[in-house]
Amino acid sequence: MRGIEKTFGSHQALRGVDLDIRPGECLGLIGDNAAGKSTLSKVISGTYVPDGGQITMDGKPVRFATPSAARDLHIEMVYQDLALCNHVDVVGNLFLGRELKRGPFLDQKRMLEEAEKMLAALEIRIPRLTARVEKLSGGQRQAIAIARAASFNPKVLIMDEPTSALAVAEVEAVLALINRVKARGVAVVLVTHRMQDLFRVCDRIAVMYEGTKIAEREIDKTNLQELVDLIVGKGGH
Amino acid sequence: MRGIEKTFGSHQALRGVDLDIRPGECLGLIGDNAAGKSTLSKVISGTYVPDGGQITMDGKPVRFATPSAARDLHIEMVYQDLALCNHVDVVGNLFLGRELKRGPFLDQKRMLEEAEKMLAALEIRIPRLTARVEKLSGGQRQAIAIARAASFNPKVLIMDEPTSALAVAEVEAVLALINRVKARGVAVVLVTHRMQDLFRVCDRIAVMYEGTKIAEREIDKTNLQELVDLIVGKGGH
Amino acid sequence: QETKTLALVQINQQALFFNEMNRGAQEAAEKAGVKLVIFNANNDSSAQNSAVETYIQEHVDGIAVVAIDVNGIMPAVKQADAAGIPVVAIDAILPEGPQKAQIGVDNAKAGADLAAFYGTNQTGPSKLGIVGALNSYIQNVRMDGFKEALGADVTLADTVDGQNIQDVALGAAENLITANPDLNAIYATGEPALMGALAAVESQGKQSDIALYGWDLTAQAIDAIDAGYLKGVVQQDPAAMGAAAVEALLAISNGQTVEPKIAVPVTIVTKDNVDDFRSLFK
Amino acid sequence: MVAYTERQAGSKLADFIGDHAQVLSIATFFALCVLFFGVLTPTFLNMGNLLNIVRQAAPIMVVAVAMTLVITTGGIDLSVGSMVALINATAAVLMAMGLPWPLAIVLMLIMGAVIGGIQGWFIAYQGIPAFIVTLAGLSILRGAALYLTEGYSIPIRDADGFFWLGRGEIFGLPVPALIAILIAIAGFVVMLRTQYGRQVIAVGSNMEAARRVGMPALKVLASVYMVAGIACGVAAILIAARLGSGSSNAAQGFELQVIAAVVLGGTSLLGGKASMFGTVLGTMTIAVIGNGLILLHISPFFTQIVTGTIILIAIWMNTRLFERNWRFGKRKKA
Amino acid sequence: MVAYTERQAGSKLADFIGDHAQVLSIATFFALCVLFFGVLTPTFLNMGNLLNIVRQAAPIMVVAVAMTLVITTGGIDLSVGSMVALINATAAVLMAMGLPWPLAIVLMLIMGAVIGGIQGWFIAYQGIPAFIVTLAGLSILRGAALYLTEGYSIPIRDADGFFWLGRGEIFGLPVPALIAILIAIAGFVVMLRTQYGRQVIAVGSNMEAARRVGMPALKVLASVYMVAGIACGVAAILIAARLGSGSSNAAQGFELQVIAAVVLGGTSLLGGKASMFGTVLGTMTIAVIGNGLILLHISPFFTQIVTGTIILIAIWMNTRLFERNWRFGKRKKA
Ligand SMILES: Nc1ncnc2c1ncn2[C@@H]1O[C@H](COP(=O)(O)OP(=O)(O)OP(=O)(O)O)[C@@H](O)[C@H]1O
Ligand SMILES: Nc1ncnc2c1ncn2[C@@H]1O[C@H](COP(=O)(O)OP(=O)(O)OP(=O)(O)O)[C@@H](O)[C@H]1O
Ligand SMILES: [Mg+2]
Ligand SMILES: [Mg+2]
Repeated sequence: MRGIEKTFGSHQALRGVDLDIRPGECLGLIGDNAAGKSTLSKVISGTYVPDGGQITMDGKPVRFATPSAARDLHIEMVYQDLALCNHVDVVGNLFLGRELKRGPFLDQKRMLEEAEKMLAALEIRIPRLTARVEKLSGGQRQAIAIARAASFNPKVLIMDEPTSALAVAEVEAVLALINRVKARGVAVVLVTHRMQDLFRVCDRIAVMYEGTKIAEREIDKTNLQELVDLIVGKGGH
Repeated sequence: MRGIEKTFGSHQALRGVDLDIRPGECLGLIGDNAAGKSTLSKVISGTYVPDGGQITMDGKPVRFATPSAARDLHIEMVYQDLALCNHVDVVGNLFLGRELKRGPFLDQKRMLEEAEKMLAALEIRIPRLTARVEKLSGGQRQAIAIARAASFNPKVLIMDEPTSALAVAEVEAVLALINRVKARGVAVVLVTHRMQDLFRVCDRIAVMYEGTKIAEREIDKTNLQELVDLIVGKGGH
Repeated sequence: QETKTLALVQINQQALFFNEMNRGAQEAAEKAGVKLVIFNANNDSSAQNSAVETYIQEHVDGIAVVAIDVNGIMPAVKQADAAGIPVVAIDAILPEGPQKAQIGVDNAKAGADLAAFYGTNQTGPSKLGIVGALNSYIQNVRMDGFKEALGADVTLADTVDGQNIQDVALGAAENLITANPDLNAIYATGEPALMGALAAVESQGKQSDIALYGWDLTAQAIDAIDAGYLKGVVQQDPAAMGAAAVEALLAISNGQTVEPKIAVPVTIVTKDNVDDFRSLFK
Repeated sequence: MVAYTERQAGSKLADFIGDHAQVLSIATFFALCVLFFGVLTPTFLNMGNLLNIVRQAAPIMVVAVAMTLVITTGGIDLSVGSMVALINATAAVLMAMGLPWPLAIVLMLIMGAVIGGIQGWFIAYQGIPAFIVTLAGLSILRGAALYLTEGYSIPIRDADGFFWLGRGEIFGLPVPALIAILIAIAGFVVMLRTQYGRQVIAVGSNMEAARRVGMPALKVLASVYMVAGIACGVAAILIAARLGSGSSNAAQGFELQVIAAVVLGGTSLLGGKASMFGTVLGTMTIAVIGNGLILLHISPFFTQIVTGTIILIAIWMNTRLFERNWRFGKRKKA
Repeated sequence: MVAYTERQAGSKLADFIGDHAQVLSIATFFALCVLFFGVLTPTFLNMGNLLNIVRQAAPIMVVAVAMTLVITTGGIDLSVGSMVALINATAAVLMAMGLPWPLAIVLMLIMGAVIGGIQGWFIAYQGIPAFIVTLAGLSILRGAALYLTEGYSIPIRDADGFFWLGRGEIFGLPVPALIAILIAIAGFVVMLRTQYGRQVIAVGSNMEAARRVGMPALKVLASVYMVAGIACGVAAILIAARLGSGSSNAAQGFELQVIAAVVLGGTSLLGGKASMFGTVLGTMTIAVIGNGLILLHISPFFTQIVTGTIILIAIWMNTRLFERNWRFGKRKKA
């Protein structure tokens, strides 16, 4: 990705960002609040169309006009606001947009079975899979969003603060999941404010500041203090 | 608080919880996802009316039928879903429910000045205080919710995962804020999944599990590992 | 000299009656070489006043109104008169005022006439149902005029409200028929009501049991007269009303005087004279 | 210390009732209405009268089924009455000009689809609120119908097959009722068992989420108005066949009846929550009330008042039952 | 390495235009309409005609101002037309029975407040959707008016002070227009400068948040319908005074005109976003179109079609301009 720009009204959310994402590698994306992390990840997943810049994939320039175009290229994303349908049940949300069908009808039995497997991998307890999502707690909802993105063999998996509402054990499960998919050759982008998580799963870290990328570090050539300094603007040596 | 119960439909969210909150002390409330932490804090702040149990304050039994009754007793809360009005500007949200007035009209100039002071204390950067809240990033929104609850001399301050979307520096500011208000004699309840924060500000920790409180610890008599074990259900010696 | 402009303020255009009136007025205006503008109020009474006020600003040479609210239109009529613009009323009878002429049918009397015809036609005691349009002043007058002139051997079963909408009238008439299995006559106070009543009698297969009476011919009504179960229809001549209004306004604006009451006769169309009207609905 | 215990699973029955509170509520209300009128008027439960009711309800039911989809997306279609009038009038004009009736039927359906599609395009692709687009439609389409017929009610003659659709019977059941029932069943299946139904719910629940998971959200949004247009075509056929004429005066206030039926059935105007079965019950309730009041010989001046009040009571019941969470006697608030 | 730079602050002008896009859009459209009719018909810009327009627009404006509050809470009031008719008819009946007109006026206002209050109670405290409550109100109130007058129109006589309210002038300005302007200004101040206005916006934006910060959310929600009721009382006075009669047929289709005016002005049907000034412009636009089309001698068959189309175009302009984010030539999509 080269020179990505995005402006909302009078506000320049992204001011030319370059970013490389490599298969089998986890890229940590960090930065202060309102630095533009979410906006950048939404550009990658096709939710926003950038005002300027170019995205290249496997050497070919691509343009995502819609998220479904990105999904067709196996780019999956966990949104910060989760993007769940409150009125649809847990199973329905997991399969949202790629319902299993038998003939013209939905195959609800198979979806239920698969859903149980998907959630088991994340060690999340949800008593009734046919309950509507609106009734679940914040952490449960987040787990569903993660399960949805991770379960369909993504090539690129973008997670925007996936662990913010999760309890300790679930966070462990998510980190394990990231390491697992990485081993399968998936490129992971992890947006997070939890520094300690970065060192457990990431290989490279990009730091954003006010709509620009100001630094990129290999994980073994940096440390917590340096990253914190970079975020708040004391870096830039 | 004694024997608090709350049931949603067929689901027992709280199954009899006892909790003591003391002035000048920070109580950490932790637990697995869906353990009932948010529900419990909403009961304290008057948002939910409990099905059973009793709340006593300064020796007198109290009943909050509405959040405004609780607010009159100086109980303030930062909600997990923030409870901001998207269409109202930053200043308006900070003063929501207790607008400053000059005669019959709103005193917008004074509110703007005060708002700047309130936000400065949290070290959050918001370019335009008259912008609508819907245009801000997740972290900025969370900071506004915190500023709102903390700025009106609460006696009890309940914070439901206040730091989940904040960047490192802002988290520090919030922790500092908690220590500051504690010193003023405010009782703080902090719901969080970030264990390391607990040890920096809390005096006591209550652990919830599936709608009950299963343990309570003084901070200096416990350690991270014990808490994690308690949360996932391996405690209960 | 400029060509004169006349204005016609109409109630709505959903009934043939009003459209025929418009056509008659239009033709008369063309013949006289004047311009006619028509306003359709869509059943909104204050829109009629607004239209009259607007025409006053335009200094038209005469205004004809078919009032929705006969009292409510009077301020506008007075205003027009004060501005020196003659006003004539068509169909709906205005209260005492400065309007120059009242053109049209005496709905109460025509209702009574139809009731008299009903009396001669309906031998023996009869049970009557009415399909009305309670939101229409004129149709309420027709209903009351008819009811008052009914003979003593007529029992009034029910009145239902067709709201001046065909399909509503159809449902209401069907329910009227099922509610009163021994019903043997229906009176419909306007075109939508009659259309609904006709379809209801057919759908219930009651052609041989129920005699229909009503207002305003349509093609279906003629078919039903031929089939025999529609006994009598009051047919007004709305085109003549429109033409009479235009002629009266022109006469007044040329300084002549006109009769304060210009009656346009009605005919009760029955099996015997229906052939005269067939050509209207080809 | 304290033993770890899991929460008990809630009662299945309570969950079921909680999930279906709205349908149960309107079903109860419907049953009460039938009982009430059945006891008070001897004619009400006559076979003939009952068939009348279903025949009268058919056009509303057909459009209400489609309207359920529209409202589930969080939209509304105020133009259905005008659309029925215009399609109805056009068909009568064309048939009067000699178009054979089967062709006319096809044309009516296409016309509905096109008009609905245009409205849907404005709503989905131009982002104009549905309320406004269809409010403009209400005015434009009725105006077009007026223009077309010039107020004449145009007779449809010599089309027995066509009339059969509105007046005929199969095994003693009125044809329009059969058509309406088939469409209601189709609506039920589509809503609950197909991907399209799922998409409609998702769009109504969270449009942005639907878009993000790659659903053709805008297309789905536009399509429901097209479906509503086709349903209006069917309703126009039924009404024209029953009245034997086409008129710009047809189906006035139809939209409000249809919307009332859908909401009575428990579909939420905020979108995301649909109940096809509730819609059917809602339609029948309105039809039964209209019929029953006439059978009770209520003064016609009262009918509007009574109808409005009854609907309000039904919804009130609906809302209260739903809110109560069905806790079997236990009160919600301490 | 990379130097740290802050984002530039956005242009103040762009922000201003972005925040007020809707009002600017309807203002432009209004100006275009005035220009168009002014050029095409000589009478349009006559002082007399212009005063006519404001007089005619007065009842709509009064209710539209109140409706802006209602719609800002995310609700809607479909019953305003029927309410005006009922209040109007009741007043005429009472005055015909000898009630002096000042007392009648007080009574009309109280009646509006009571009816609106009852509807508000159902909506706020019983949680029934506003659409449904006021739809039932539409039917019940119109029915009551019909029952009261039995379909006849009732003249108001010998009440010159009363008529003055509808027809009089002060310094050459029509009294109803003055009343409407005063109410619009009051609405503007209340909405933007008082705590009540802030509460209305908060309730519309996030009801639950408003409740949590201790606002009397339900009371506020109920109150807007009461305000709408009072506004209907004022509108009924203006209409009765202008027509000199009370009739159950008054104000047919009034609700749709009022809602169209409010939405045209940029108030969002989803709630939370209000524009009082836009409402005034929206009302005037609708009034100007109605007047202009008469002056243009458009065939009456076309007026409905044309009016609907114009409104659709205005809203379309409104939506598109708003969406564009006013970026001065720079295109949004790459
Ligand atoms: N839809 C939008 N309209 C207008 N401004 C927006 C929009 N989305 C984001 N912004 C602005 O863009 C900037 C970057 O926002 P973004 O959500 O990308 O931040 P972030 O880095 O994800 O922050 P956080 O850590 O708080 O989630 C913010 O200043 C925000 O106000
Ligand atoms: N309004 C509601 N209706 C029905 N069930 C609810 C409602 N609110 C919460 N619950 C249920 O109550 C349980 C406790 O939820 P709560 O939000 O208190 O959990 P939590 O401890 O805050 O979890 P998290 O850490 O994920 O925020 C969950 O199982 C949830 O499904
Ligand atoms: Mg973010
Ligand atoms: Mg929680």
